[in-house]
Amino acid sequence: MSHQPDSERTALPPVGEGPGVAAQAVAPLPSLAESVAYVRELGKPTAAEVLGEARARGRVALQPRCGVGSHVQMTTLLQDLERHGNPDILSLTIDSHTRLKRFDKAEAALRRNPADLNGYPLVTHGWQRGRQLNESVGVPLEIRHGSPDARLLFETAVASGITSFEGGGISYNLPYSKAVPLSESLAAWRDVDRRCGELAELGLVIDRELFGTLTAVLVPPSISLAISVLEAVAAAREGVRCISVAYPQGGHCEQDVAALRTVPELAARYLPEGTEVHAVLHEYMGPFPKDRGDAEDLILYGALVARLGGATKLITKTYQEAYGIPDTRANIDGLVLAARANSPLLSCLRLDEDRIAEEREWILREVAEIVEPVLAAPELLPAIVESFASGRLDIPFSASRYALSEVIPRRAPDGAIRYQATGGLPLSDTLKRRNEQALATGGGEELGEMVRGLTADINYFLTAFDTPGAPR
Amino acid sequence: MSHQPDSERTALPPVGEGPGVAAQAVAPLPSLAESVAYVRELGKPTAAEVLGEARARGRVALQPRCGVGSHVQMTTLLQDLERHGNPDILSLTIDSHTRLKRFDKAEAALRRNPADLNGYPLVTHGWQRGRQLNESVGVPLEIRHGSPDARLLFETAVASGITSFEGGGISYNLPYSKAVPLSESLAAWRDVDRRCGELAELGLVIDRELFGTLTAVLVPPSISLAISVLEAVAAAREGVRCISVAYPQGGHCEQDVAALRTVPELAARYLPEGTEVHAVLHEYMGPFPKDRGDAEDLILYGALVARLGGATKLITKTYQEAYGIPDTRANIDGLVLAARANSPLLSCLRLDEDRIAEEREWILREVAEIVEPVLAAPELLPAIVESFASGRLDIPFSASRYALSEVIPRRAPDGAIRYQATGGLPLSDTLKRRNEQALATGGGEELGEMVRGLTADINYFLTAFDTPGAPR
Amino acid sequence: MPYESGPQSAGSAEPRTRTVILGVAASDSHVVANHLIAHALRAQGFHVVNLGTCTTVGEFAEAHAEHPWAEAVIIGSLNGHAYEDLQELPEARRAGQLACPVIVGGNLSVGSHKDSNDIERLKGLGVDVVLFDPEELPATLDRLRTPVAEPLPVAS
Amino acid sequence: MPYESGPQSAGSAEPRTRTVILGVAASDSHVVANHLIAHALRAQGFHVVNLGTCTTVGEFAEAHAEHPWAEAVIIGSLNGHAYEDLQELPEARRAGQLACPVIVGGNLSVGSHKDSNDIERLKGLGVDVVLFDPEELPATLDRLRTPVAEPLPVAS
Ligand code: B12
Ligand code: B12
Repeated sequence: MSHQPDSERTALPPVGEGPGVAAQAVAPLPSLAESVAYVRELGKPTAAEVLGEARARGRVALQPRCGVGSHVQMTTLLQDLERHGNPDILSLTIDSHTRLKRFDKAEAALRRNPADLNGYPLVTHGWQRGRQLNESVGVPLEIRHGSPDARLLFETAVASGITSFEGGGISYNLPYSKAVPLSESLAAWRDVDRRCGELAELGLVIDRELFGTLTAVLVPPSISLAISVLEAVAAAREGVRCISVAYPQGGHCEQDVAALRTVPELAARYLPEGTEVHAVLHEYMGPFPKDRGDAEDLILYGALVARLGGATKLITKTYQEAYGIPDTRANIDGLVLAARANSPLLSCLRLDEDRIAEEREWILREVAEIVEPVLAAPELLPAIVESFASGRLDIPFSASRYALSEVIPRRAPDGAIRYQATGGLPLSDTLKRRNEQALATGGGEELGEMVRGLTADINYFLTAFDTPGAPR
Repeated sequence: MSHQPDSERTALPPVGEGPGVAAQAVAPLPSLAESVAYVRELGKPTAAEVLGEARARGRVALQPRCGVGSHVQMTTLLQDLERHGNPDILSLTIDSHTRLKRFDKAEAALRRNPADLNGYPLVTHGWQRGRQLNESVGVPLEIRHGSPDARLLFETAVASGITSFEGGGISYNLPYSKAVPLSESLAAWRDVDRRCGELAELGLVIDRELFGTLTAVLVPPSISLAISVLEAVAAAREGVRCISVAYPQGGHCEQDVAALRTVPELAARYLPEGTEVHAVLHEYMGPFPKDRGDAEDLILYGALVARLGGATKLITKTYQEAYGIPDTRANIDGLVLAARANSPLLSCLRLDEDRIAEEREWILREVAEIVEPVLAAPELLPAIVESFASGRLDIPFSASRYALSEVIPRRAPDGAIRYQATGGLPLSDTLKRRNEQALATGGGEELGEMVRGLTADINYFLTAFDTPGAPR
Repeated sequence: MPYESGPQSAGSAEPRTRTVILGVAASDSHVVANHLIAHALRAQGFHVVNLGTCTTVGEFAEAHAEHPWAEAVIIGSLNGHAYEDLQELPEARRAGQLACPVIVGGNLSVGSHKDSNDIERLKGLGVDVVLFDPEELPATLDRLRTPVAEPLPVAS
Repeated sequence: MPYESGPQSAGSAEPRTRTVILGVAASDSHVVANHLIAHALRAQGFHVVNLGTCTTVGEFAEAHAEHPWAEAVIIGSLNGHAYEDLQELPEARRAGQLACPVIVGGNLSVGSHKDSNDIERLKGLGVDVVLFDPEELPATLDRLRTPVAEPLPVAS
């Protein structure tokens, strides 16, 4: 086991306003090689190994979101979740100050009242505490955050021996910040991906989950998947070997299953051979019902969609989702309920396969029409930046100025998410017509009318329980 | 509202060794008319109304088993289950002394330690306490027991304003007692059914659930259904208007769904028009897995089978089933988990309908071949008695001497329950061959070998979780 | 007819075959384990006098009077009423009946949270051995065979 | 382009149109409610200066300096950091900035178990009105219109 210093470490561009941590707590980062050796000694599988094993056994790996400000409470939280919820992977969800590199704010909140933080400020606590967390549980950890520039966080995570890291230059920018240019976030994430490549060469495969969930609300499947394809291609080019493509449950059973099932096909089409690619379902990411029973129906439904869609991993929600960050009990209950969907007893369940096949073809065509012009450009990252500037790439409800958000999604009468407006997306007339036909919303063009309709579509699962039978 | 005395009351034959209750507690039974008036005033729907409503709304009504010795604790139990478990109907499960009319034993246990009783001794507590229980919750109650002669219990139930009563002259004899002749139990239950007819004429429809579950372990669907058909025909002839046909989940998805779906067809074939008939699923009634997660998988699976089989009602189990009578929390959790299967979000789930149709035909033919000779006899009840004596009617694992138990059920490689030996059942060669072919067990005829195989089949769900994918 | 197991078939057993008396407690109708245990012991060469479900202490005593060479009385109880159903055991023992080891097994109290008191109070009634796994029966019977001069002492 | 809502479009508003300044708190990127509220207020005839997500107190103050006739500053916060993100509010107010009612709404603290302290401590920072349902915004704005001579008193 070598602890030799790693000269490349200084090659990383300086990051943001610096850690701003209590200086006595945080030691300088160890070398990459030391971190790789540390992971080997940890005696637990990496996230990539857990995912590979889950896929081989044909079950969906389960992972909750979880993050609190205090280090002691974070330790307890992880241990309680592991003991009672039996997850396959655990999260460190990072607070939103750290995400935006407002490290001073994170530190101030940590001093004043750690409970005011909506996640664990890993950079502020430092990598040694990261290792303590890692050692406190038997399953691997993933960092979940939302940082347009995650370089310091990534270095801290690797130093902590954490083997899975969420995000991407598009998906962790547009939904999460207002004024960070895409060129900056793409460059920062290229650095992260390159580091993953270096680590892979040192023998440590980091699972890189792409946040196809985006702004989570009414995301058309082809937009989610198209952006994941672009991020995946970029990541693979930097040497990333294990990619998790996260897809947000939209709420329409066959559409969601079809979307998940496109992932292997998309990987085969667009990624170099030998890249391990997993489909990950994020349980419904829009507004959750408040009633506990309704929320649990939605949780179980999501878990079944993951299984039937062949997802390798499921990120779970809780019945407290509509209220706020869940308490430990609710988080455990969410895991335990989702685990039911893995039951060997449910192998008799079938779906409408014709409907799914049709939907799958449709999604694949939409994705192809969106990504192929970008992939054809001589340089990928600048092509992405330009495409967003012109609207040829776009997402609905962007939090950022750097996407036009001219795309308007709506729900069709059957609940499926379709394009009402495709903005500047280079979709063919055939596909545009299919979307129009599916929607056939009629309804006024008037603003108030449109907002009411959109609000109803967004709040789909707040009313889906009022009538028995199908949601609509 | 009339409180006139009911002269017919004295016409009921004297029952067993008498109530043996603390004399000061139990007043003489009120008249039928007074009880009917009481039910009207109670301000809650009858069980039959709840079932009708559930069917109309296309959802499965949920009901837990529950019964403890102490009156105070029984009240709390019912209220806790109602408040937190949201059942549609609640049970009074009766202790097994009362079932066997060992009222003195029930009273002694009640005095010594009510917690030693495995159910609520309603006769001993008396109908006034029965009314107190009834008034303590908003949903209707059902008496669940296992009494070959339930006449006094039934009178007490009616006086308590309880609108659903389980049992039958075959199904509450053979699994529950050793030496009560079938002619006696059939006669006792004819009296109960006749009373239901009288009550129906007074305007109160009692839901009569037939215990098709029988000895619960490896019950071939056609035996369960055949015996329910015979009991249903007998009940309808006495004036019973609402019949619930209980079927025990056997564990094979398509077979169970098919069995449930035969119920309307069997009703149409064999029962007078205007008889309301509901299919009821009893969640798996054989040995339950001990691991909580496995038990919960089985609970959810059962609830989904109920939904997909079109059952009107589901009797739930708990994750403590393998250990003993569940505590309140576990009972609530069982209800809450089963309720997920009613979710409107799961309307996309399908099954292998071809497989189910095939299985359904097969079951209908077996039932026809078993019941039609008995129904063709000039007098039904004596024909039933004779048929059991000769083995033309039979059940596996009889607790009673009055069934031959020459029938041997086994599981086929796919988990379905088939006849290894049909004993004296009048099944045609075609059907016998189909069973043989399905089983194709091979295996030695040697006793030890046979017992091992049978034990494995019985303990199916103790090992079904060891391998991912299908149970076998 | 593999499930036939009535007491009728018992009277003729010759002392040379090892004999046991089997049954389920008085208020209890759970019969499946009883069937399987009877089969298993027969497969091992025992003569099993199976009284089946719902068997009172009195019926066990009668059967033992008919088969005084029986090595043990084996009582199953699943419904939680073991203690209830064996209330008459001390009196029967005092009256000199059932002068052989009494083995009880199954699910021995009401409720899902068991403790050792379940066993102790059964022993207090005069139960000699409490078992849970039927596979231990043959070895237990072998062990109990070591001749005992007089009825086993009855606690309490 | 129905979702365009940058501050660029704000400068030219004439005092005649009722104007509000809208945005999401500094560490918060939840934008959907923000979009819908902007649309809804516009549909009611308001001129909405929408600063979007991740807006610091300083940015709100600047926007107010540009639109001194704005009736209110409306701040959404969903991620639980409302109190965190408004730490600079008292100082801004003391400096004479944001001399109009400040309305805050959304999900105002971390965790699933809320209490009234969430509201009190925001009022302590100088928030004038705390709302949860966006539908109450128009009526609230009407009510607040009753002219106030000087900046609303700031508690604590
Ligand atoms: C979609 C969503 C996201 C998307 C947001 C995409 C985007 N850019 O908009 C993504 C996935 C990116 C996301 C990220 C995060 N989220 Co989020 N998210 C949600 C979710 C599921 C729905 C929010 C939504 O869009 N609702 C639809 C809109 C129309 O309604 P609304 O936002 O709920 O607002 C209603 C009211 O609050 C009110 N309202 C809103 N604003 C205002 C303003 C005024 C003035 C008024 C009067 C009323 C008002 O009106 C709306 C209609 O009733 C909610 C949970 C839920 N509600 O089910 C969590 C939730 C809001 N998120 C939460 C958190 C914590 C985060 C993260 C910090 C991640 C983390 N640590 O777990 C990051 C935030 C990053 C950051 N920098 O802020 C928490 C907040 C926790 C808390 N308060 O305790 C929630 C409640 C989830 C949870 N239970 O943990 N999230
Ligand atoms: C099938 C079943 C029934 C069937 C029985 C059909 C029949 N006639 O046999 C029916 C539906 C009729 C039934 C009725 C009732 N049952 Co029941 N039943 C079961 C169930 C689901 C399986 C039992 C079974 O057959 N197992 C298969 C056999 C092979 O195994 P076993 O019986 O569990 O026995 C094992 C061990 O205990 C041991 N063993 C058994 N006997 C003996 C004897 C000796 C000497 C030894 C050494 C070992 C031994 O070996 C076996 C293999 O490991 C169990 C729960 C479970 N286990 O999942 C409940 C269960 C036994 N029943 C129970 C109860 C309470 C009842 C009722 C009283 C109803 C009520 N109040 O809820 C009535 C009883 C009526 C009466 N008079 O006794 C309870 C007992 C509760 C307790 N102890 O706290 C259980 C545990 C269910 C529960 N969780 O509430 N039941």
